[in-house]
Amino acid sequence: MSLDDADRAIEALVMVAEDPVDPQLLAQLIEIPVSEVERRCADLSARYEAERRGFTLARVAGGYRYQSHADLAPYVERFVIGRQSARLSPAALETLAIVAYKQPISRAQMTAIRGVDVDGVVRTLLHRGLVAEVARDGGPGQAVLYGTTRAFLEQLGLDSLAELPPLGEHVPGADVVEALENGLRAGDDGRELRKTRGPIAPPA
Amino acid sequence: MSLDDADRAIEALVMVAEDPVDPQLLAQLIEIPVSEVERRCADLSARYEAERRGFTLARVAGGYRYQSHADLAPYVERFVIGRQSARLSPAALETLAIVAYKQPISRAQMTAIRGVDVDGVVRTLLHRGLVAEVARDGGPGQAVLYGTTRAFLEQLGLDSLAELPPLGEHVPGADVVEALENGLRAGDDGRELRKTRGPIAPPA
Amino acid sequence: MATPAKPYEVQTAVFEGPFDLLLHLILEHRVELFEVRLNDIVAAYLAHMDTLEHLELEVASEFLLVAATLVELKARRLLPDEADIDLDEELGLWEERDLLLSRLLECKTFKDVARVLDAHVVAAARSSPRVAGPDDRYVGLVPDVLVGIAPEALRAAYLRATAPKPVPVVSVDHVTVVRASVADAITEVADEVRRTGRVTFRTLVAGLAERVEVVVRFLAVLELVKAGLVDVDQQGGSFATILVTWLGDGVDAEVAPLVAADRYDG
Repeated sequence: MSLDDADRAIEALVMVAEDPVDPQLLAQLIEIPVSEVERRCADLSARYEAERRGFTLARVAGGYRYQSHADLAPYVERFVIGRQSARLSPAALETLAIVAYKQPISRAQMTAIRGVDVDGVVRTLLHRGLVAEVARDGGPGQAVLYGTTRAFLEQLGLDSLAELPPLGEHVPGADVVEALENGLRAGDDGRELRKTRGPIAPPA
Repeated sequence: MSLDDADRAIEALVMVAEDPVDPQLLAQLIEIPVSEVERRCADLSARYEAERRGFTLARVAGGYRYQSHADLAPYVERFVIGRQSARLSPAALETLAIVAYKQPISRAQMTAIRGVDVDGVVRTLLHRGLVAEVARDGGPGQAVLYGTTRAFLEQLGLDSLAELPPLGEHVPGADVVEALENGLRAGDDGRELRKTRGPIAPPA
Repeated sequence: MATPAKPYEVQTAVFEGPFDLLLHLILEHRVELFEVRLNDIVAAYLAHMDTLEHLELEVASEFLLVAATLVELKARRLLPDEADIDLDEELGLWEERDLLLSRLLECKTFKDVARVLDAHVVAAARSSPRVAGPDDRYVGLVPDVLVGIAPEALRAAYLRATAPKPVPVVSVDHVTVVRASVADAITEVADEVRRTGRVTFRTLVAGLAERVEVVVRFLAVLELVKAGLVDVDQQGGSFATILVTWLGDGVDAEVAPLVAADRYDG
């Protein structure tokens, strides 16, 4: 089961790359079509898995990279101490989720959704390189608009934003909606809540 | 010809390492004798060669590392040259300037000064041979401290760091740096730097 | 935020903001909002403030937001009790309630999806990427990227990197309006009560068009009570006249810290 030159070139190039390698670039360097790069990478990845290699060829953030196999986390975690970032707080995760689904988005818009000031957590996310300024609002304030970064995709192990779980699947169920409606009911005089809209729509 | 757990752990650990991995360290992490590490690495290396992999497991000064197979140098050269733009990005230049004036300095300190994560930029500077590890912090984390290299001086046309333009007495911002650094160092005051190498190490 | 602020506590549960608190009360305790006794929460707030060695400003101002939200909601319940119900106001009330409902649902959606993202992060963290790059054979290929860069440019880059970063400007929205105006209201209320010695709450809010402004004045009075600068008295139960009496000695210095505290923007 020997490898041909194109496979070997893919292995060599991904091995020397510091970031995920764009399949377009691999195609250009090896002079084969992108579709062939994709197929060969899928084959190599399956083969490593079948051979029970300690590493995998993963598709992350739009490119290919070698990474340690998840099975070996107990060994690797002891070794890369300090390289792995600390867990994000629930507040930071919620804000990150808002940026991921609503980007580009201003701080004021994040604050409006969370109901609390987000300056501190946005600073944390910027510091971690998970979000970045991506644009400025055209309005009078020229508010900075934020979006997620490639590091965000890498930390979540996603190939692209399209792989984010659909927001629609996480809209609260009928029971939660009902509980909230009851909670906000006027109370004593039997007035009923007139519904004017359903659950919030998933992002376009 | 499936791999056992020790082989897989070696593959995973060497794959994620930034520098060649000392067989002593591998032995310690996997809890097998050093001689067994050496034997397993030799076997893995021979097997990669037999399978005509695009990478090799090389024994270099300091330990084991994965590298691209010598056969594939033409691809790797094109990749390395094509990947670099001829100019440093503004972020890379700022980070380089911080290292130049504040060395020895840790990544965490650079991050504190720049306000954004510097890992990617530092990697770029390392690979271009402009900065290098020069010491380790004496604290519990043993943070790597970076300094500029001889190549840095040569490219700038300087004989020594003393020839860097002085920042001046009344530079606004220096106090800001101090404040940031003090903030970062709060809690471990008085710790001394344990130097392991001279201030300007040539690229390895 | 260098060190995480100690979150504010109401009855052992930890809430991160008004939406967090409301979601908790409604979804986990199945509380009808109008049954929540604001009194209890204010008492817990004041007791908590007493135990703090120094005021955790970000947390304190978030709590004011919780209180403001609750007061506003309770006020909605109370207002229609008056004999003549303004149809426009009644419709507006429904709209505001629907708006709050949709905001709570949106907030809850992101809370849930954040947990899914966290699971992704945890799973992805089990694998570490290779970052080593090409070996030393290829270092020579790297072009001399510093050629053409004068040492002066390096100095300039250093100064740029260490210059104080501009403070980001957050444009004003519904929530920050409330926060900003409590500080102003403290000053205004303190001036008025000090000038007159004793005044009814109704007088303090006379001429205010927006309900939220009334709420903010009320919060300002609470702050002044907490600081011991005014006393309130209400004879005759709910809806009776509230009298606000000045207890301070007439210097601005007493009010200034309250105002500064609320203006703080962590």
